[in-house]
Amino acid sequence: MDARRARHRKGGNAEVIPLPPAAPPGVVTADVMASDLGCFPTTEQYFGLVRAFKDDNFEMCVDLCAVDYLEHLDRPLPDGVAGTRFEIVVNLLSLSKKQRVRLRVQAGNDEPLVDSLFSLYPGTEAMEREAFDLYGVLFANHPDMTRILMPEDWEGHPLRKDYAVGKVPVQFKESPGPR
Amino acid sequence: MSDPTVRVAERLDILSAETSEGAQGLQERSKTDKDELGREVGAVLRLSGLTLDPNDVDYERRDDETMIINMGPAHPSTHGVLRLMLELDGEFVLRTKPVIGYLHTGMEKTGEVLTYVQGGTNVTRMDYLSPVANELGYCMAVEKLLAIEIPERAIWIRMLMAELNRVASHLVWLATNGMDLGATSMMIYGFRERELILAFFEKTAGLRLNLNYVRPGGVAADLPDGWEDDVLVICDTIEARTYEYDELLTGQPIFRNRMIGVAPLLAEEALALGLTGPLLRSTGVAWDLRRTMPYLAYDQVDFDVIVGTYGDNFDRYAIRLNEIRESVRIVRQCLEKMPGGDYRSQDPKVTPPPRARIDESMEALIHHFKLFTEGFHVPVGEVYSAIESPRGELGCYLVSDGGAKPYRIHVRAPSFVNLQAVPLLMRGGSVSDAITVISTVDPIMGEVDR
Amino acid sequence: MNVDQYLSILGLLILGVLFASGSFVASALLAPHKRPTDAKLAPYECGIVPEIEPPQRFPVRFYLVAMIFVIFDIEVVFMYPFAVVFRQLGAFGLVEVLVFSVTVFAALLFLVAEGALTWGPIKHLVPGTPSRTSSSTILRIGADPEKAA
Amino acid sequence: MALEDLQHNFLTGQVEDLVRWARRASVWPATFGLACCAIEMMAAGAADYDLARYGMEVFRNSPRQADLMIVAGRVSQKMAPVLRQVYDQMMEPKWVISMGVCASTGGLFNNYAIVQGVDQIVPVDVYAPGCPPSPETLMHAILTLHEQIRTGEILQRRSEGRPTHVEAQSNVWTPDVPVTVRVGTPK
Repeated sequence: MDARRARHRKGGNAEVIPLPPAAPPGVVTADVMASDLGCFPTTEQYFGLVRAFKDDNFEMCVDLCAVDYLEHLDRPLPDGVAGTRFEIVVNLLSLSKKQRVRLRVQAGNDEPLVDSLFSLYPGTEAMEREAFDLYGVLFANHPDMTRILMPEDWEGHPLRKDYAVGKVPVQFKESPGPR
Repeated sequence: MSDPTVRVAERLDILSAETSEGAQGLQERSKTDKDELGREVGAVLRLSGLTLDPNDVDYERRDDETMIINMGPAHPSTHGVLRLMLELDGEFVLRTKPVIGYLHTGMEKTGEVLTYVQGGTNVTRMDYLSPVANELGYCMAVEKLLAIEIPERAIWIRMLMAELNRVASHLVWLATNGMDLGATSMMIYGFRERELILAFFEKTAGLRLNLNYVRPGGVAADLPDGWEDDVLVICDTIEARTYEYDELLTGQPIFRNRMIGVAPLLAEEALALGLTGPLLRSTGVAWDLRRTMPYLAYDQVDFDVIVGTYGDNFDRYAIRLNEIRESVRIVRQCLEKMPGGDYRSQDPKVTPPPRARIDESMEALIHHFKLFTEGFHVPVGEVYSAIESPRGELGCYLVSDGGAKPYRIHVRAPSFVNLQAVPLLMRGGSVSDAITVISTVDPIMGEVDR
Repeated sequence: MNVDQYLSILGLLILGVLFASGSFVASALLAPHKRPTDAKLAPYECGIVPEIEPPQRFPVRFYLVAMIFVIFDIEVVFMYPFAVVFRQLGAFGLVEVLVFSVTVFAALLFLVAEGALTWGPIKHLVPGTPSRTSSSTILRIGADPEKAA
Repeated sequence: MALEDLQHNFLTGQVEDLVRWARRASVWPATFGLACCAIEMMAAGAADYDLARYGMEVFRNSPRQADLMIVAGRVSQKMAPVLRQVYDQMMEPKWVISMGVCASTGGLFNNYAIVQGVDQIVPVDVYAPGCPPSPETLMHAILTLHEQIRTGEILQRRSEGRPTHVEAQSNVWTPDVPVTVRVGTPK
């Protein structure tokens, strides 16, 4: 099965689409699964690249989520990209060209800071608040950087890998207490 | 000794401290900065920049003229535990801020603890009105990572169940929307039709809700024999009943006054906010993943994408009503074109062997044991697969580190993003319009809070 | 001055007093002795314990609606004595009361003209065409590709 | 002489039965639909499985007019104080049905976000198993509640002897119910 046929079966278009002309220089791209283009911008190139995509009529930012690679700092990444613990994954969609692009930004190890996409796509406001709430990733000039899902006085960010699942031991055998 | 079950506090503010969410809630105007105030008022970025037309956002309004009130978690018409903090000027809504998280179940954390085989049960409880859509999004992501082919019959069974689930979800929407507007008889009709579909689900998958029927590699069980006439009965009854609902609701003056022209939405605003599904299609943008990025076998099935013009509540109602008819049309075509063959991929690494063979062959026993204790291993990689759920684009972003458990599972919930249109749609309308806005945006809190 | 004319009013008065005091006595007797807790005294705000005291100032629209009620209330009060003797007054009484109610109605017309009852939402609504049905404003885009884009 | 000071003797025997029978036949539930169980509760309230036959045809939305709280769905940490507040604002006598395994024991989600069992927050009368319990199971739970009401005490609903919440186990974080409802954050 030639690569083009394999790529198509993974849901993307036949070939990998090129970067938009206005993209900042030096953005590393790779053939990422099930999307037409995978980019690995650094935190500096991040905002410029997303604006370039927006001008290249990628009308909608579909999804933004954080991933915590605590145990896999040495995961397979295209050369020239240093894998850090936190990673922000942004999914852009162009309705007119029917293409999807996925950006993976390395957001740093203990104090992840990325600038917010609110001024480009207002729809990302809640997603960024969720990424902050569950992972502790800070977003520069975000209008309302507060928790969204957890109660206000909750300490810690639950979805981090070093946060316990919080399982309560379940008594199956003859349980001493009433329950 | 005070009665242990009665919660007394010397001062009321101790009690109120427990339920107040501080910074997440709506603050007085003096305490909120311009950007957040613009967001709460519902100003949305247009291509020409953040349009905060000055007369629309009145900063100098003093706090004692308006009243901040909770349309809180335990409210009959917020469709679940959504808490809306509204700033009211008499009857009219000036600012809204949805406070969510009251149904946060930590499903993405539990998803990382369960194996791929068990993941379906966790994901299916997210959008509890269309469980098949959740499982389908999750299983397609896993299959893309595994790069396995699923048999033809499984594809068509999945399409049949997904469309029946879309009809059931839209029927519940019609029911609760009718009840929100006072047409309580619509509630009874909606749930009566839905029982037909749930009976069929119970017959095929064994459960009415949260089916866990779509599994990585195909479908849990084959369709029960005699399913053709069940589905035929469902299609005919529901098709006929949609014209009854049309008659019941569309001509009704109260329904028309509360739905026509209320909460209009522009295509530009919808795209900027990332809305998908009936909300986006009501503004005239013809974007339906089943048509534009076909998955399963939607390209071999003939159906129409329903698109609105004004983007107001009435359009969203008309879209959902006609989508029921389209889905029934798809179900009829699935009925005719349902291929034979096995319903689950025969790859022993993914599908457990049939029960009978376990006693005969040792190898089948090993496969069975390994699959159900440790689960199958998925190669390293990450994938994002999206399907069209009744509420919009439901995406599943899966990162696997080669183990039997997903390293990271993130579900892009359409309701979570569509909920951001609520401040924009409610701005300036009365509280009764606010009720219809929540109903037509149709957020499902299980999916919003995950 | 024959008393029996006022006997019925006296009876009504006594009944009123009995009913009012009766309910107090019954509740004192039958109600549970527990003092209502703080939570029960707090207003119900969908499960949230209210922290911000609602402002005392209400928008002026509600005051105007109260004014309309007062107009009709006064009108009815003056109708009572008329109703008692309207048979003796004959046609003259009827004309008199009609004139009176027309003048009171003028006050209502003025208030409605001033827009006391038109509370239309701030945001103007899209003027929908009246004949909209559930399939008139929607577009069906079939499978043919050029229309779907 | 209030209802609770009734001496259980021959004279007042019939009055108690009458009061209990009346209460049993017209228990109005407060809509406390949280998650998937709420959809099954609505399906139970709709035409096919009609709850109106038990005198529960109308789901009261404000706790002031409700006798029974059906906790239908998983209770998250953020929802716990709200649930407790609505429970406190319900009128006496009140009952609680914990519908579904998520409400009864935290069910499938044994993690930081879900209160493992709603009886850590409010005293529960009947637990309905199932995920989600089908409308028949909910009706079975309602009938057992009716039995409890018919044979139970008129007002002393919570006798001191019956523990209503989990005793403090040393090694496990336990919510100190019932005054501060916010359960601790596990590490």
